[in-house]
Amino acid sequence: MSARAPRPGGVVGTGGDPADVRRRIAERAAREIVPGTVVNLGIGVPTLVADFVPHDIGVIFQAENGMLGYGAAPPPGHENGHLTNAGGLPVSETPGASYFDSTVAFGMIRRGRLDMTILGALQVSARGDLANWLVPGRRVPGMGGAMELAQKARRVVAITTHTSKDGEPKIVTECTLPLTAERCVHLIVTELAVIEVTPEGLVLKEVAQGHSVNEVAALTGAPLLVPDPPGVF
Amino acid sequence: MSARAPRPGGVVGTGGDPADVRRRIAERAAREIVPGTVVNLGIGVPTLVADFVPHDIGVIFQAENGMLGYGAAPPPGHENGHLTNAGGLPVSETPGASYFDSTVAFGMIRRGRLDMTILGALQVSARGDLANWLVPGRRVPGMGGAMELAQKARRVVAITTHTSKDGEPKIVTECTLPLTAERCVHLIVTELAVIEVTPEGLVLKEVAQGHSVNEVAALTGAPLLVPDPPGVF
Amino acid sequence: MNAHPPLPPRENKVVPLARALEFFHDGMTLMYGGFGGIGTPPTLTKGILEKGVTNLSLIGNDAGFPEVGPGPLFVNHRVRRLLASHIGSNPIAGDQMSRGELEVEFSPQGTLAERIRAGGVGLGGVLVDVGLGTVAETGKTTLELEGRTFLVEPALTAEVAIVYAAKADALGNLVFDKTARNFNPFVAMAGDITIAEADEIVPIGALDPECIVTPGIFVDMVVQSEGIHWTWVWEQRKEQA
Amino acid sequence: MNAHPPLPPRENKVVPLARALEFFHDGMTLMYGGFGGIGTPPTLTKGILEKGVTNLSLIGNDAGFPEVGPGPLFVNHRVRRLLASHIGSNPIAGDQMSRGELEVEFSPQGTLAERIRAGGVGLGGVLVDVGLGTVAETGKTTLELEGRTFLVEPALTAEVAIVYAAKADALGNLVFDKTARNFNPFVAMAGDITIAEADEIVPIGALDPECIVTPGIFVDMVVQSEGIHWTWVWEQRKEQA
Repeated sequence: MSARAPRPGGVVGTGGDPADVRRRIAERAAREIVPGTVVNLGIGVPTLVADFVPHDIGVIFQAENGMLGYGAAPPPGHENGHLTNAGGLPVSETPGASYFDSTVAFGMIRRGRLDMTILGALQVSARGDLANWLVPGRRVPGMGGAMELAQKARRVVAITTHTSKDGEPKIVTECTLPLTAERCVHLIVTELAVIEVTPEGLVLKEVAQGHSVNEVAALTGAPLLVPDPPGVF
Repeated sequence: MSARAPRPGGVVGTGGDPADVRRRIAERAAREIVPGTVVNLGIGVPTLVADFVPHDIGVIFQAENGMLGYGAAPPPGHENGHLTNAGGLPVSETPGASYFDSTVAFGMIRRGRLDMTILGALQVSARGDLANWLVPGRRVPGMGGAMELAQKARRVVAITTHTSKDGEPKIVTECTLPLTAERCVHLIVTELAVIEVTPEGLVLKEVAQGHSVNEVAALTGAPLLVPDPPGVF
Repeated sequence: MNAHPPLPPRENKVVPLARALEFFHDGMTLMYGGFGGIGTPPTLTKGILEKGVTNLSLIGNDAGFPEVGPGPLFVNHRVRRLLASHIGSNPIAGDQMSRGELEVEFSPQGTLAERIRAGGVGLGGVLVDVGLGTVAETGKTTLELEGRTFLVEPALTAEVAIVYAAKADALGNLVFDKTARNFNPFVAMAGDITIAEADEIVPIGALDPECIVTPGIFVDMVVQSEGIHWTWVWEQRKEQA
Repeated sequence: MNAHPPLPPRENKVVPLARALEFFHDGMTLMYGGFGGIGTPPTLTKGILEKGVTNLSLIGNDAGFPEVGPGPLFVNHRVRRLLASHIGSNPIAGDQMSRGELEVEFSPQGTLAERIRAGGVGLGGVLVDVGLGTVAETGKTTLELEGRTFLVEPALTAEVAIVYAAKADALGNLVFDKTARNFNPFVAMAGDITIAEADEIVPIGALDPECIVTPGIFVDMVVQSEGIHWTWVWEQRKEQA
């Protein structure tokens, strides 16, 4: 491996339709899900991940509004206003599902019974700090359940576009936005790269097809350790 | 009213078969139960109180092992080992009953949703302190749920024989046994008397038929305020 | 607890909406069940709005959507203060907050849930390590216990709590519907007075005692729901599409 | 968490008793559901006894009766330490305590329940005002919060927790039977490893999702119960009469 210094600025965007970028990120993140595990998908793009997980591998989806074992969105016209994920989108019930209140839902999370969460990110730092809930002066939605998920799930996958709309790196040496949780992210998945957070620093595990290590490094705001050669996805 | 000084020692016992004494206490205590209220009966003699409460006055019995709305003991041979009160004695289910875990049972109690509890006593002090769980060096059963019930029920009725087997007063100026809760008892019912705990002190509300005010005062280890005349039960 | 109108007898807690609305007044502390508007009692919320109650201090998971759940209380400027985990789905509440018209305190969702439950079961508070090293620490007391650091999170109660049940009986026993359960069971415990709105009021004994989620002892009044009067967000999106 | 034998896969947690017994060892911390023996898993308790596990540190509501619930573990001198709310129904445990053979810590019942639940839901502890002014204060940290005094009651967990369910499915979802529920639902959350014994193991999907009390995520193994092998105390009294 060799360390590459971050290059400030970087090329804007990575091309491609935003919906396509989201789809590519969700598809790659879905491959992180281990059969037979319990997973919570954050609100927003992480919700799309469910579409790429095979139905027959025994993954149990948990929602912090109080459900274990939700399934795919029902066909149009069959939605139930009282059967949704934490993002308020209609879901269905799978065999073995259960309903409970939100103290129990977060009890599972804080107790460490959740194998994985996939969360959206505004920034991820080189040591795995996550910022995903607040842009001071611009966007103050509140943290919702993100702090519990980020701090307590056994494995945290942060997904994000590699840079902001303005081309600013979202993977940075130090987060400048208020944190969701410290040292919590294990893996970062973007449309360009899969990056692992290790005690030694960020390791570039995979680069998206059609993109180069140099391109990824240029768009990353923190040093990257690069195996020779990294994988391709 | 006139205050009567306690007389140390006092006459031993009050005569009568112990089972009959218990029955008399339970019968009088039952009359304290207000129709349409939620009541928890402590373990031991308080359990007998239920036998004297009419079934049609809408009283709901709560048990800290996790039941609201239990009813009378089933006929012999119809007991269910998984349907008991907190003392482990078989009970039955009334319409509208519910089962829950003990955190919810004590949630009801601590939140002040219990209208009344009837508890056995080892000692009650002039200001309503209750000792009912520990005799150092002799009997160390543990407090069970008594501290929550004594401290948090809206009304606490302490029932006890007026004196110990050795003739020692159980109603005293200061408890010498470890407390269950401070200033918690509202009313004391014994086989001899009904005594109210007031900010001014203990008030002798009623004397048992066939017994005198002087007799009660002699067996009581704290000053009694006596209305002229007290009631009879 | 403040003085309030008389409560119905414990053996029949079913009251008309108008009677329940007597318990709402300007400046009160009000707690509500629901998560993104799902599980927030629609008829009680509409009644509070129509009665003109204002200057409310609210505690709930979120501010709903502008037309969904508690949302209209914000849109119609009835809220002075909110304690919630997020308001992202109600941009009007966000605007009011930015303009200083609405005072908002954020709490991590699971911490908020436990604080409400703690109030509901008569605890003083809970010790939580979620949010250490973040702004969630701000203004909080910390405590060292067995070598670890925790935030002291005080219990929450409210003058009145409102919840939305699928079924209720006259004793106040409640069951909920699927993920509309969410915050409702512990909010039901945390009201000094708790009012449940139910889609269906069933005879005493009709609910399975093993499946009752909220025992009636926590509930002071039950009103018949008139059902959801808003369009769910995913239906709105479909209409727009 | 200590090293332990491998757990069964999440999609089928049903194991033979012998496999579950691999998780019990001398000197371990063990938590059990039940209240006066009612709701304490009989087959697992018997298995622990027969395996010869000793020097146990137990957490539970009480010590059962000598022949009922956890009682035989005391009678057979397998317990070194107990945290409970009372032991009045097991005089043999009381004698062992008096002789200094058994270390006992008492906690008010509701406080004990909340401490176990706090461990089960990943809190650090709870603030309680029950027991202020009594010996329950002894050795406890107090904390002033919003003008009131509370005891700081630390959360409790255990290496293994055992519970007794009426029905279980292979995912570990549980329902309980009447007042045998008592301590079981929160004990089920507080084990680093939780083993449920069930009277009936039903197919996945057979339990009503609205009525499941313990979601399977908290349960690591399920064993088939062989049923109650003791005589209930009220039956003993009848036999003696």
